[in-house]
Amino acid sequence: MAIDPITHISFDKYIIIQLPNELYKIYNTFTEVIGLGKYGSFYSKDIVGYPYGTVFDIEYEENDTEDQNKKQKGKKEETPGVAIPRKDDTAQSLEITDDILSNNFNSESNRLLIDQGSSIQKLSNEDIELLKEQNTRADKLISNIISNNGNFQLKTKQSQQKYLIRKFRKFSKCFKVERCTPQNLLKFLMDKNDLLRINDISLESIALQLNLSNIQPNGNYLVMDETGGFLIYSILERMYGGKEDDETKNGTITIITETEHPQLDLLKYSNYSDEFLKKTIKYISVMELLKPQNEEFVRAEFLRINEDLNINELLALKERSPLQQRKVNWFERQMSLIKISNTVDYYDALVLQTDFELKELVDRISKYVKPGSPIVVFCKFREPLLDLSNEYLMKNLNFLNVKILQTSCRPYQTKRGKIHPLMTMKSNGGWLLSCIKVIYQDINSVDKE
Amino acid sequence: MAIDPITHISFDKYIIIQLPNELYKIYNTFTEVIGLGKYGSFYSKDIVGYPYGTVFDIEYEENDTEDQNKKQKGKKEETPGVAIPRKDDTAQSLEITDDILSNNFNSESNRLLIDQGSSIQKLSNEDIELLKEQNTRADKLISNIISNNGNFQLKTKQSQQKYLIRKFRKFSKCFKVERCTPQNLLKFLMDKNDLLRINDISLESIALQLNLSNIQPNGNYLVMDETGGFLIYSILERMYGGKEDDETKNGTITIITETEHPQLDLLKYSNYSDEFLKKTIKYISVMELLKPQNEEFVRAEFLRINEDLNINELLALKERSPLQQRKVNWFERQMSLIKISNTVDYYDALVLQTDFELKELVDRISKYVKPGSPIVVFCKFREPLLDLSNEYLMKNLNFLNVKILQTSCRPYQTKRGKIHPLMTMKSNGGWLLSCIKVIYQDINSVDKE
Amino acid sequence: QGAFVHTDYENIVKENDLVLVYISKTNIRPVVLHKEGRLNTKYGTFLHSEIIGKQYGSQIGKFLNSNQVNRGKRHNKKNKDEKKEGEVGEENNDEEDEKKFGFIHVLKPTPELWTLSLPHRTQIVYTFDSSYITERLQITSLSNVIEAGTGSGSLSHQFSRTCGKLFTYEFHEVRKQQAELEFQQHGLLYQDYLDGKTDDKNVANIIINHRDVCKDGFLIDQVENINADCVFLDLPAPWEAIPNLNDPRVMNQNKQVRVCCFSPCFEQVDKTIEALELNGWGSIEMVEIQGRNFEGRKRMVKSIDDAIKVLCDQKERRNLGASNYRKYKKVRNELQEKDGINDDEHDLKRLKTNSIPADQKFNPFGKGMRVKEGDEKYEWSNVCKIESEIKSHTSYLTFATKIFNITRQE
Amino acid sequence: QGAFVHTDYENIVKENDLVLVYISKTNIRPVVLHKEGRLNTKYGTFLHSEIIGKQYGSQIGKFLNSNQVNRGKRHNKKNKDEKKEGEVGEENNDEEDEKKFGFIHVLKPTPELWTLSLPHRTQIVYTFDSSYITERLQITSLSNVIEAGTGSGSLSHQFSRTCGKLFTYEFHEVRKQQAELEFQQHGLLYQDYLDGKTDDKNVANIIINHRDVCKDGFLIDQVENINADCVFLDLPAPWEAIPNLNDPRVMNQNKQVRVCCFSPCFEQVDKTIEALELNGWGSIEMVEIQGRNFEGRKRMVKSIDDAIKVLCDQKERRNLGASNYRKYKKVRNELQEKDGINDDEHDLKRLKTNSIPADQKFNPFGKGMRVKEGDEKYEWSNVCKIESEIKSHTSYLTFATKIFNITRQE
Repeated sequence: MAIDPITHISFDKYIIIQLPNELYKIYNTFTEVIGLGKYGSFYSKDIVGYPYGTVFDIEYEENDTEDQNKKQKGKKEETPGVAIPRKDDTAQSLEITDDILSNNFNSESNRLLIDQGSSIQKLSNEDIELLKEQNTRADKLISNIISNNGNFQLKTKQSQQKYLIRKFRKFSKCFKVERCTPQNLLKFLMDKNDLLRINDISLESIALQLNLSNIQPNGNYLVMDETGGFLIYSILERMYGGKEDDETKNGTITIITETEHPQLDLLKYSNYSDEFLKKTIKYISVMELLKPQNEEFVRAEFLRINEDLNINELLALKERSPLQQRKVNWFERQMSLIKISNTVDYYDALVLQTDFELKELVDRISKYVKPGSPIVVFCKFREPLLDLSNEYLMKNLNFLNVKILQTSCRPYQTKRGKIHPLMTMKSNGGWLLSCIKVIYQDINSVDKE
Repeated sequence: MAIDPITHISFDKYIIIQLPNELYKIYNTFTEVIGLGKYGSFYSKDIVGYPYGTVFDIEYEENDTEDQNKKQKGKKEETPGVAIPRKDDTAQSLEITDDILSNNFNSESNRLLIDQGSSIQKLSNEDIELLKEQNTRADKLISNIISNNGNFQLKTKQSQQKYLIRKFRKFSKCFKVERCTPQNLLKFLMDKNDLLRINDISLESIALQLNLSNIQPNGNYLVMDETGGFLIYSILERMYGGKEDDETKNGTITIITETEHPQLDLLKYSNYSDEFLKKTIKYISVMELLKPQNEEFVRAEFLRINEDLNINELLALKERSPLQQRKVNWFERQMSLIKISNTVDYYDALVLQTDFELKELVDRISKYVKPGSPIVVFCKFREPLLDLSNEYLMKNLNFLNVKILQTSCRPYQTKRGKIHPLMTMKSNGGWLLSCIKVIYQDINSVDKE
Repeated sequence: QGAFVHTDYENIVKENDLVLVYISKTNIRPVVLHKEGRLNTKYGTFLHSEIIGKQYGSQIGKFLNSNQVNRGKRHNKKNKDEKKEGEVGEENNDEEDEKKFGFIHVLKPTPELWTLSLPHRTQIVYTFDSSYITERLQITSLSNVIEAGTGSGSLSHQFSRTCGKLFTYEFHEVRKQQAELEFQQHGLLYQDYLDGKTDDKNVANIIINHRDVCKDGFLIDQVENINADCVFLDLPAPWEAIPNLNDPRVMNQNKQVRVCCFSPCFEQVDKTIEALELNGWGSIEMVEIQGRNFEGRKRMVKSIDDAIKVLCDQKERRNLGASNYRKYKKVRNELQEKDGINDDEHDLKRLKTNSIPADQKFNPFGKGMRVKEGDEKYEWSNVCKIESEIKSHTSYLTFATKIFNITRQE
Repeated sequence: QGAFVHTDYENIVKENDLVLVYISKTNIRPVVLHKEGRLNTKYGTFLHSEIIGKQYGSQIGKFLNSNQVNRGKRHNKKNKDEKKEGEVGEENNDEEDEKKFGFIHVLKPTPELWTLSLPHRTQIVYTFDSSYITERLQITSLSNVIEAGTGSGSLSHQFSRTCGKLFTYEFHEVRKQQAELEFQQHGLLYQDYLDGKTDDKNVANIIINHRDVCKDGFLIDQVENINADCVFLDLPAPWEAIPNLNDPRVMNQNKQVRVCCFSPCFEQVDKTIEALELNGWGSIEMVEIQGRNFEGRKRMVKSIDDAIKVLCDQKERRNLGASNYRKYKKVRNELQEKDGINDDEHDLKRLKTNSIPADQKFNPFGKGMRVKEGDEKYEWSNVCKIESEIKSHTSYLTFATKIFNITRQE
């Protein structure tokens, strides 16, 4: 059975690893050894072939005394452990389970609790490190921590659990491998405190933008993306789901860029091949779109730059030198840009994430949208959308059903017996405006009955 | 034991009655007979003396056959029933309780339910009316409805309950009497769909405005109230709690009005005496405050209107005729208005609910606020507050700690076993801006060290 | 029958197309177009033939006679939210003679517009929730999705657009038939692909079954192995259905699969979590989605100086009034000595009211007048208004993942 | 010791007053002023004597030496939110020689500001919740309020301001002592009124007890009958305390009384409702309060035409570059023939980069530069920014009412 790179960990792919502290980090299986810092290290090849979502424990060979010595010299990172998949656990959960905790609990009031700090813990950090190296699984580790903490029974159930979870995160050596989907990428950026990079957009806002934009495998979408490729990746995922070779699906994305070269760093994590991206995604700068050249001008420029070349002759050639091919490519790209800039009423949706002044922008580019199709704008703030709505869209008969929307996901601490919404949340996830481009009928063209 | 009008139903007061359909309505115990429409009618005197919060059942004398006859002629409103307090029920709940429902429930799936509409109910509406007149308490009534509805056992538990609650609301004859507090008044306005009258303000927003304004029994507050007196009443309630004669409390409220005569209709429901209100509340129009006259001008105007009168002589008189007194009153009011318009740095808070342009307004009236004291502005919309913040307060060194706040209460359906947030809510309750007035120190007056 | 999901280049409305006629924000109507068809709206009757041949997105307008306008106006009073749409020239309402222009728009159906057009048959999963569910379950064009129950079919449309195959189950037979008919009309039934009635299996991908999945599980006759990646359970007791997912012919066995349970009550969530844990699901997380709709509005800018002017004006008029009154008396006396009072009645009345006529008063905020939002005679600022009735709760969403059987691929 | 709550006409800061020193939005510090006292802030050291005698609300500023400014600047980088406050002349930061102006404000304590000044000792009930609780329990200056537990005392301050008497209970002895000391310093202890130390019983109205109300109930030595109207329970297990309210000496017996239980977890709410029902409470309703803080900010207005101009500009420069390159080569050759290269290096470099220097580029959005929000060289629009960390949940609030004993007054 070959490895399905969409569902299973494969070679040479970006992957996301969830650590015991619940943080998401990005790695690449191209790396021979993946180092997780204090959580250990392991060989990439050990995890390849297992389904995404698998949890692995890192174990060190018991007889590896050399490793012990190295550790004491502070060089333990050099010898990776063995990543063992948890094959029998369908839940594949990194969280600490109630089974481990329940034996050690009592619910006495915390009235008598006087926090004596860490002095009360009989097991020293060095002891714990030792236990760790001696191939102790996390649950055993925790039992040890509990029975060696003299103060543990005095804590309330809640502080016991908090304490255990803290210790667990500090000492356990396991990790979960997730596919680098847009959803997991977002978690990664959130954990990195890097949401500014994607304009503070939340999963629920991008989800709503995708639905309102009516994304389908065969649609053609006009997009501005100031999220470094995150929006594009999210659209691609809905359309193709990671599969590049399904001939029944042939939608495209046309990206309007602010700069000459598109800035879509995050797209690399999508694991799509360059070939596929080249086929599916077209780039055009605001200048090329809105101040287009015409064919004569391009031909003239071609002549000016390559004084002695005739483009028609070049095009007619059956075989071209690399230099000739580059020149043909340049010409053909200019031609395709001109074509795009002339394609009115074409796109199935206009999907915008941009910090440009919106009235002006929508006024200039909405002509490319097919009548009856949606225009969906994301903005971190509400005010620019209100301005777009009141000062442009609602004054213009070419737009229908103008709505400003906000969606917000409220996650819960989902532990039975202590369920409540998370106490704090970051960012507000932004705002959306949606409307439909329509065709205005001149009132004078209508017969009076 | 005399009746305490703050805690107990008394004569000649506005009261709020909660009906079985959970709607709040305002009545006055001055009325001899209070008619609740289809829910019956009763004598005011029957409920006077009982604590606010008491639930009463309306019962008709069993031998009142004359009443039966009248009813059949459609005149039943003319003979009030007897309002009997539920003395043994500390919960005083109008809701239908689980005891009543539980006997009649089964949780079979609703797979087989085909709604045959009202035809399936064997007990006709007329039968139910009859049962009602025959002094049947609500719970008995419901048992009857259940056993006579052939389809009832086929419904799911949820639809059974919905059905019962609907029927209960329609046929039971009980009511709860609440004090006309600002909180209950708000419920009344909400039920009346009249929130526009109080600028859509929610209980949580007014609560926050009162706290941020630091309302205390001895404070003096400058207020603009576009909620028809609701804001004033809410402030008064915090300060005095309905008690007029506590000499240790002597705070005042000064109201700036848009019109010549203040529009504070809702204040009448507060049940405060006119005397108390006159003592505690001062009115001044925007013109009188911001385009004040001086004393000479008032004297001149007095002379112009009353050509032959000397105000000093009038004031010196020990006894005055009613006409003379009116003229003196006019003069004294003008003097007091001048005094108010000159009282800078005086008020303990500026509490605003107004739809005037805020930058201009705050610029003109913030001088009256004591330095270090709060300014708290409510607005139905966020944008005017943002404008006030960015275009005035933050550009001005006389204001500190400018914040825009939103608070929103999310009520739950609080029935054990089926707890969830209410499915729909009305209005958004508005926005607040708070800041502190401070004294700006001229940078040039500070010694350079 | 027109395909529900279409992205073809041609954008022309054809006979037998299913279109959505947009009458107002709260009135969107699905219509299948026939040559002889007629569509009655509050803006008058439109012939289907007026719509066929137009581009999608077209406005189709007509002049109404006053009678129709009146109906429209009455309707407008009830539904203030709609007043800006569908009728131009409202400011001329008082001149009954002139013909008014009313219009509709013809739109391509999308799952989201379709959801808005539905009469609230059963509890509908709205776009705020459904978009999040789609994203969170990571549904892509490769996913096989299980949905129970079908309900109004609103969510099925959204899933169908995005996913590979959709297996949807409804235990209420009438509702199942209704949904099946709709799917068929919309070109979404997989059976039609099998029968060769349509050739796009990306679009025709719904398999619907009449089934109580709690009792009878998910296996169906049509396929041997459902091989589902994602499960959405909108059932009163999802915990009764969860164990039925363990049949190895239901879920894809060797990959991470996802479930979402949709329950309004808290206690249902608690039982669901219990069942998920018992059945070996992990990464259990419950969330709520809170969606809000806003619209741009105008708010009058009222200057405090204008309010002061109004009061000064009133005061002046009152002062004027006293002297005017004497003048009035004098005039009256003179007139009574003559015969012809009528001619001067207007002047008299004016004096009698002690004030200048209302239309000459300084009235900067249009008090006592009907002022249209945005009227150019006044100053306005932009505000964002939340919908008047907020959907504050739909349901709790409980998500979980599972890998049934971990084996290594090589 | 200054009274915490004061509305006297005089507004002057006196020695021994407790004041709140406002340093920034997130740094508000309570200080009792002494003649010899010093207050160290990031803006330098302020002498208490500089504050005493000023009006409340005064800004107290001083010029800092560069060393202090540097400290201030370093601090600012960490806390971007604070950058606008406490320091004027930020744009001159680069000129280290000039003295900078730093300032603080001296404020009267209010319960709300006090809450903001607290280090997060235990879970604090914040103003969004506390204001609603006060309103919903209908607390007025006539109400006797029970609070358990006292916790940080933040809510006690708010209750004390509004209510008649406040009975507050704390089972953790150290916390109780801490709170008691604070109440005393703030002039809020009822005992001080009894002892004649203060004469305003509207202000000095708190009775605090060290007590586990779940085990030992609410009765206290100081009064025979608490006669409470309102109860607020912020306890891990409120259901254990609710039965103790039934002692007839605790609650006012012949009027409607109200309770509010404050619990973070859902399951606690469920048990609380059960206990309330069992103990005869009615009108039970659970709610959540969701409060949000926003601040006004500026967002750069970026015109699409400017972006097009930037690209045109780049293209031109590239075209120019090609010819420039030839010029550059020529100049270089000429220079290499001479000795003195250094003098012209600048020119050379300029040619080498094939572009005009960065400061001469068309750069309408300040790309690559540090642009201060609101910089007048750019165009800005107003936006409302939510706080970066939202308190999405504090606790569930469960309210109920009860009338213990209905008798008729005449």
